Amino acid sequence: MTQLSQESAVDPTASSQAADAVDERLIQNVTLADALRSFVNRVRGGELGMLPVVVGLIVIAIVFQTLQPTFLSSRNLVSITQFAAPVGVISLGIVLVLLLGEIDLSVGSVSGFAAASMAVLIVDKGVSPWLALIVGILVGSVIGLVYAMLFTRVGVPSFVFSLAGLLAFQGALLYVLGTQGTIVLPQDSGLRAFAREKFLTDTQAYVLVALVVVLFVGSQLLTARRRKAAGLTPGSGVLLGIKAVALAIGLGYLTYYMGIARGWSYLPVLFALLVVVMDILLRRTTWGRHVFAVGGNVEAARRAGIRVQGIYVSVFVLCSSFAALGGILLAGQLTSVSQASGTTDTNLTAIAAAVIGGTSLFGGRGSAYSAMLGIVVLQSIQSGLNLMNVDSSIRFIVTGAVLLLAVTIDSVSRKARSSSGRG
Amino acid sequence: MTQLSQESAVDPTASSQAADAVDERLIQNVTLADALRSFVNRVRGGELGMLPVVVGLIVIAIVFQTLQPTFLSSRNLVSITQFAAPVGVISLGIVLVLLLGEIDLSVGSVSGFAAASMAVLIVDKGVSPWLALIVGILVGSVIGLVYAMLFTRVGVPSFVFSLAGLLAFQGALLYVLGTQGTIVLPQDSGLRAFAREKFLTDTQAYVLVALVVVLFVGSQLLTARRRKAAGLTPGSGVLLGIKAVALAIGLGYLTYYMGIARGWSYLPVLFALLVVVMDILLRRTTWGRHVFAVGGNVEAARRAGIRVQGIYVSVFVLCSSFAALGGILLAGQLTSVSQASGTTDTNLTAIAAAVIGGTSLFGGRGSAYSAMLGIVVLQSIQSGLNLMNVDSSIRFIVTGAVLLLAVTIDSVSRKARSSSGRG
Amino acid sequence: MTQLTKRPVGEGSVLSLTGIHKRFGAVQALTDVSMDVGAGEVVALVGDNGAGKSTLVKIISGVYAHDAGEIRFDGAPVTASGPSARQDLGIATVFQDLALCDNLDVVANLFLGQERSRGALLDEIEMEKESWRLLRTLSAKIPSVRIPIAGLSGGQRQTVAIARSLVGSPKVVMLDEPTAALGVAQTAEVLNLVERLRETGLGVILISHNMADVQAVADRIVVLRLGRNAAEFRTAETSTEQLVAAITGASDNVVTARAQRTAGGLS
Amino acid sequence: MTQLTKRPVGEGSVLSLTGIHKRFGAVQALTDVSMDVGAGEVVALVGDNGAGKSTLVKIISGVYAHDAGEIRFDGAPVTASGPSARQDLGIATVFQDLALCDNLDVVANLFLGQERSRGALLDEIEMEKESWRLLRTLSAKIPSVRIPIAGLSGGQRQTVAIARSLVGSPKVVMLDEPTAALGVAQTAEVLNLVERLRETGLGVILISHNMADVQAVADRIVVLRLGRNAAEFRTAETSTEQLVAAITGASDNVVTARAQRTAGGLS
Amino acid sequence: ANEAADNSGSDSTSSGDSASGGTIALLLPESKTTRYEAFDKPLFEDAVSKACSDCTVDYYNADQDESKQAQQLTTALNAGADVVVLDPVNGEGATGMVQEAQGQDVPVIAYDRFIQGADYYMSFDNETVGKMQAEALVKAMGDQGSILMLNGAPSDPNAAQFKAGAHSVLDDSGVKILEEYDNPDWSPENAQQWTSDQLSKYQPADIQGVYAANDGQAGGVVAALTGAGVKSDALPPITGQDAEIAAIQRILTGEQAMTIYKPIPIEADTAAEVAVDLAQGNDVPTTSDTGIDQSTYQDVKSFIFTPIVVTKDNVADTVIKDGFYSASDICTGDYADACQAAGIS
Ligand SMILES: Nc1ncnc2c1ncn2[C@@H]1O[C@H](COP(=O)(O)OP(=O)(O)OP(=O)(O)O)[C@@H](O)[C@H]1O
Ligand SMILES: Nc1ncnc2c1ncn2[C@@H]1O[C@H](COP(=O)(O)OP(=O)(O)OP(=O)(O)O)[C@@H](O)[C@H]1O
Ligand SMILES: [Mg+2]
Ligand SMILES: [Mg+2]
Repeated sequence: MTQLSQESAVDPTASSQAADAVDERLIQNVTLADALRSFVNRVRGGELGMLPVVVGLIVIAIVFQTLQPTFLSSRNLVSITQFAAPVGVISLGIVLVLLLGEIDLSVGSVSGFAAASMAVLIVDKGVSPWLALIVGILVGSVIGLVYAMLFTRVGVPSFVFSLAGLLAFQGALLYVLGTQGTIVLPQDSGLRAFAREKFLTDTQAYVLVALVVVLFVGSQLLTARRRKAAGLTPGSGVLLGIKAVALAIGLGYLTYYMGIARGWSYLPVLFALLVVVMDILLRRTTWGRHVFAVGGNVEAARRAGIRVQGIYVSVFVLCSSFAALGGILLAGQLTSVSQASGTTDTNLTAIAAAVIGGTSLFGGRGSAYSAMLGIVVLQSIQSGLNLMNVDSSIRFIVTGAVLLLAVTIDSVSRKARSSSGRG
Repeated sequence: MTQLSQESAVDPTASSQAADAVDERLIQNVTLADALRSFVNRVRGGELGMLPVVVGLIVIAIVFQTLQPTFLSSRNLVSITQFAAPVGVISLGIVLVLLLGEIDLSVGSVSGFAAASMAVLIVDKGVSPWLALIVGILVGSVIGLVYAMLFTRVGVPSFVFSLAGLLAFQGALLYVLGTQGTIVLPQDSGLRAFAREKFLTDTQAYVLVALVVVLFVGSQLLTARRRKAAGLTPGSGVLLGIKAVALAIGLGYLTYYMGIARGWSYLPVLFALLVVVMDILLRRTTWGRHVFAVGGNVEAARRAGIRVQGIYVSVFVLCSSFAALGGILLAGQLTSVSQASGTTDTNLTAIAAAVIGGTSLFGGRGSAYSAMLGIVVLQSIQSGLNLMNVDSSIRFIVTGAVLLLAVTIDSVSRKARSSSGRG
Repeated sequence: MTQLTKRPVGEGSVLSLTGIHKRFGAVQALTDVSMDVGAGEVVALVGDNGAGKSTLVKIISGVYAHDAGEIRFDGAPVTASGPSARQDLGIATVFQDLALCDNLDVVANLFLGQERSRGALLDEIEMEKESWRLLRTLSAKIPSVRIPIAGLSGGQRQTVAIARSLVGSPKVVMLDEPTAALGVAQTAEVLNLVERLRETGLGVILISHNMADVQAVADRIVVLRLGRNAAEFRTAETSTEQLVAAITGASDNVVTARAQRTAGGLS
Repeated sequence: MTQLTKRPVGEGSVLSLTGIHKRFGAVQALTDVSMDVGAGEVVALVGDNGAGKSTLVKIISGVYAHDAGEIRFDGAPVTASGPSARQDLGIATVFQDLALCDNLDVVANLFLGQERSRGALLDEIEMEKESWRLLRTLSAKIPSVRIPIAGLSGGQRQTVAIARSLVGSPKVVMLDEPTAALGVAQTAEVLNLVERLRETGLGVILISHNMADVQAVADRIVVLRLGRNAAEFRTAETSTEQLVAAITGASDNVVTARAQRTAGGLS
Repeated sequence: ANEAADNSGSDSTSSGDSASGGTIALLLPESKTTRYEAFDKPLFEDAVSKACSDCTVDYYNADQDESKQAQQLTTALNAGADVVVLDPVNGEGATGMVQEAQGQDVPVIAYDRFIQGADYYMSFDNETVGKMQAEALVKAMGDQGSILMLNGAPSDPNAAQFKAGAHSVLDDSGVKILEEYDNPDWSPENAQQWTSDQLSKYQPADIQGVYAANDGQAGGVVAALTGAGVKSDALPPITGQDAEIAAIQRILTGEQAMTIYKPIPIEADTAAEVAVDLAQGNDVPTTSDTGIDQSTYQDVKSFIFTPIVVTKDNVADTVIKDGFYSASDICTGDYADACQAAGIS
């Protein structure tokens, strides 16, 4: 670092003003006041990122809490996070596919088929659980590879091959289960324990929170230093402080509150970890950059020399593998696999979560966090309605209405953005 | 017409060469030989329009006929056409929405809800069948209007509001049916008769075929004359003759063959009529032009002064109305409405039919005929598998495989096109 | 900064803008911009890249809403927003980013929003005939008007976009860098066209980076710099050097440097 | 049709094309086209709209496959197809239709396909710093490199696309109408840039409709008309009138007519 | 169209008038429950081939889709079926299908679910099933305490019949229904999540029993309760239906109180017998070979079978004795001890 900053001292591009703050039309964003002003401007202009979905979530929480005081109980929050995780993992794969502007309708069937393959291996064939788990996930990877070949070599649209997959792997699920129907995972299965009974201890949880905060602050400070050394604006230090404190308090309090009940289950922690890793892969690596490029404009990506086919292969393989993993976690959570596994509305839920979280169906826009936010929104709605116990006709109607409400906030803000001339 | 051709005689733009055949790089397309050559070129270049899907259909027919000789029996063809029609009508609405680059996931629920509303009005409230039918369709139209408002005023993405609709109208269906569950339409209901028992007589059928051929030839001749008068190339007369004869023989033979069994049911005739009307509306009217423009590039359409909002409203209303009509026809065909109406894979089938028929999910590309071809492909696969008596697991797998096969032919040809630098 | 030759007031203008402001997120694209155009007048709008020319055009044509300021058309303030309202007023625009529908063919794009009909159906033959006529007046080199716009070359698209503005009967025509992609012959035709439009009494706003073209056809030249009015000239009284200096904000710039360095500079 | 001044054989060229054919559906876009470029040579490719210039560039850069003909690079026939293979050879291209990713910001677009990394992660700071440097050499007027390309003006995008070709170390640079949307200062910078590229021994193919620019920087000028080689000139021995005549196919054309009619024509 | 050709079935390969042989169409409703393809179909086919060696069975499965089933019926009739054995997706809505078949002089046997106007009907009655589940639950709870109630899919008409049967018992008993849920798709996942959510509201101790309409949901309920920390030997009584292997295993370990076992062999054999008789134009006997008396249910000649409640005590005497499952199917790994305790080997 010091070396770099010395370099910049003799760098001819380093002027008295930072390179990215020269243009006089630019509304500055250095001090805290600047940052606040620019935030207000952004809100007015409708560029809110994830804020609207978060607001939607808060609205949902308030409404259900008013109607049913156990909604925000720590027990219920624990249960929401736990049930959100497996489908969330599937949704994470969907986010990738959507980023490319493609779709995968078969994640439900694939999840069911992979889980059934694993269960059959463990229960009927006596294969070791770890091996069976790996095989289950590999089943997903291979399916993704086949999809990728169909897409890149033959040129079949993703809608079509994944529709074919939706049917075919539903058949394969029935075939693998054969006449026995439901397969129950062994009582002592590690997967069962992992998905159902393992919770972080308080110490573990707080250490984790501290780690997250330290990593966040550390990486931000490092970036600021390097930016300054490179002759660029470093960003407001006060703002960073505020963000760090907010993060620490937010996560800390949530951990404390959930700890009143059983705390963080391993399942949501794994999911959050996957989300963070995918977010870093997407935003901070060459591969992720290329995924966004292909999703934004395949032709431009191709002309830029990106090996577009490789990107498609990696994404389809990842998506199906996440589907398989999600299905396996679902099986662990339910303790069994049946003919109905993955065939119900897993597809729609996974896709809807990604879209509600703000990932575009048309490619190039979205984030790994959208899977997390979207699935939490959907699970909260379902949990709230479960607590209210209304007639199923009303339940369907209300689910639809709440869903609409949660997304409308985002839509209205996006509307503001487009009328002020920003796509 | 004569007046026009006189006009062109003094038109300064009319030169010895037709205006659209001046450029020396243009590969001519006037004589039959030209037309043939250009067809071969098109096939090589991969621009085949509907040809690949038709080839896919032929492959399906050959495969199933080999395995099960009753597949191409006239009785089975009659049954395929009859069962294809109602979902085909729903798919027609989907084509419109897809042309705009939007989606409607709720057509299934809307179809069920509209049919249930109609059935309740007839059976429980004693409303006259015609009135109930109209109310049923209006239910669809109103839903479409609400969707359009959400889309144009609030800016909710179509994926989200139609997902909300999918849930809400399933609830509404349950609500309308109340505790009684299934409602059976009265024995003497005209709808039942229309959807199940009415068939064209031989005379009617042949008159209809003759009418179609005459209209086709007439309009083509008229166009050729006007083009010539306007100083443009009129197109090959021989080719027109060949097309007309092919049309007459094709339709005539089909009619004869289906006549061996019960002939053309009213249902597919109504569907075909709707397809033809929508095709004319889409290709030959200002409204249709604007639908394609909005689907191709909303911003360009808006800047061209098109009232984009109006286009969205009309399309969403039409789509939901078609869904309602399709649901009502389905109810007539089944003779009843139940809690399950429209909740199974009606959505997916309707969307898949449009896509398989060649309508793009991304807007601006497609045709009304794709609904027809797509649904016939899907129904043929289903009917063929029904005849084969296999276990469900195998049936699912084979359905997926055949679907893939049917579309792969199209994909391969499209692949050829893009590698030669088109599309 | 440089001399401002104000247009004499009272010489009633078709279109006039005062105090237009426009912000995009963190960028203040336009600050207090004013300009006006009379009937039968060609006003050139010039400025450096990103000066805000296209933004101004989009505000006039109703594509963007402005944050502050007033637009008057034929003396009355314009209240209706949106492109179709502005087109109804009589403002035709050729956008820099063309705004054509790639999936539609040349004929469909030319007549988009102003289709010709015979009864309920589109009159394709009439439109095709008229297309050929329009394209020929612009010396367009388009092999077929029945291929989708996606298959046209850059210049061919540009020609189609320009031809669009001749369909209908506007009072003001705005051309945003219309000759950027055009061949020498087509450029000459467009300049001829601009002169014909002036002769028929239309107001024309022409944006171009080609000073020779601007000086050849414009009556007045409005210069924007970094989103503000920088200068205004009568063409007859202005030299290329003055213009370039106003655009770049310095009389000592890369253009003059290059001109001094090479033999055959900007002429 | 017009005189063909062939390039002396044996003066080993970096890139040479012979007998290139290309058909799009019903349109024969290129017929038997040949051309070659030496190291340290600037070859201008000119022609009317739709003459096939961009198609030729796309064939060289691997975007389109040609129907017939041969491409040789550094003396050896080129077999690998696809843009990434051609880039690996050392061919950098600025496309007429720019080909930028609208959803990515300026930095991401500049380094697309050639990202700088620190360990496993992208080195955003290094790339941002380098971006500012590149853009400054082109006198770009871009307020922020962290806004998506969608929010840039036409000229700003063009500048980004040109800056892209300076990332990496190509042997041949093809510029398809690079100055079409540029301001006067930026145009001058690009012409300077082309001269710098020649000095460092690169082969440059420059497409432009601006005869003044072409004559200012090109060593040789290749003219295409309706998809065929129409003429080839050494710049030093050629007049603008000769060029225009070769492009339009007639010495009696709208350009000369306009030049005669007006006082300040094409100079 | 050509009405003359219509009835002759000119392009169908077989026709109904041959004395022996014949085509029997078997239409089953769905594939997500094991019973249809694992038991009904093979048992029925075996029985038919025993009774009539040159009869053929054409099999169709509607995947829970009414209109698909309507199309399959048409296909079956086109393929020359002489008799149709129809297990309708929706019994109430299937009258149109019956009329279509009868319009072509093909008799219809309503299999497992009642259809108005069918020629014959054979089934375990759905309402009875619901009643038996509820009665077993009430009995296990000693006619007191509170329960959660999980019904089948609101879009499945049969679920409404189970629900009605169960309510007819529960509403008049001392048992209190805390909360009731119509589970979309009957899915175990939904059952698990719903139950877990109820446990945010109630303590596990508040729940003295659970009515689950089928075994799949029962599995979800068990997963939810054990997931909330209830020991598997402290679970409240939970009902079920279908006699899935997993349910039998849970019953043996005491995690589930009961399931409903429908002795499918009797039903399939009776249906095959009647179908063959009808196909060959013979009279249908008033008492079947399986020993069931013909009765009349809503004007349809019927054979009604009694479902059996399976508890820990009678596993050996029911599913195993009937050969529905073998002891080795059930007594895998975790369950070997429980089997031994229940005297199964
Ligand atoms: N993808 C395509 N599909 C069909 N036709 C095409 C396609 N690309 C180019 N063409 C046709 O090929 C011809 C040459 O186009 P090209 O883009 O090479 O012209 P150009 O010389 O670059 O013209 P300009 O100066 O206008 O950019 C044109 O007539 C065009 O219509
Ligand atoms: N939609 C948008 N979102 C964000 N910023 C924008 C948008 N449109 C324009 N800008 C910004 O506004 C400024 C002015 O852009 P404009 O397109 O008006 O420039 P211009 O004068 O037309 O330039 P050019 O000569 O390059 O076409 C630029 O800095 C650009 O970055
Ligand atoms: Mg501009
Ligand atoms: Mg070009």
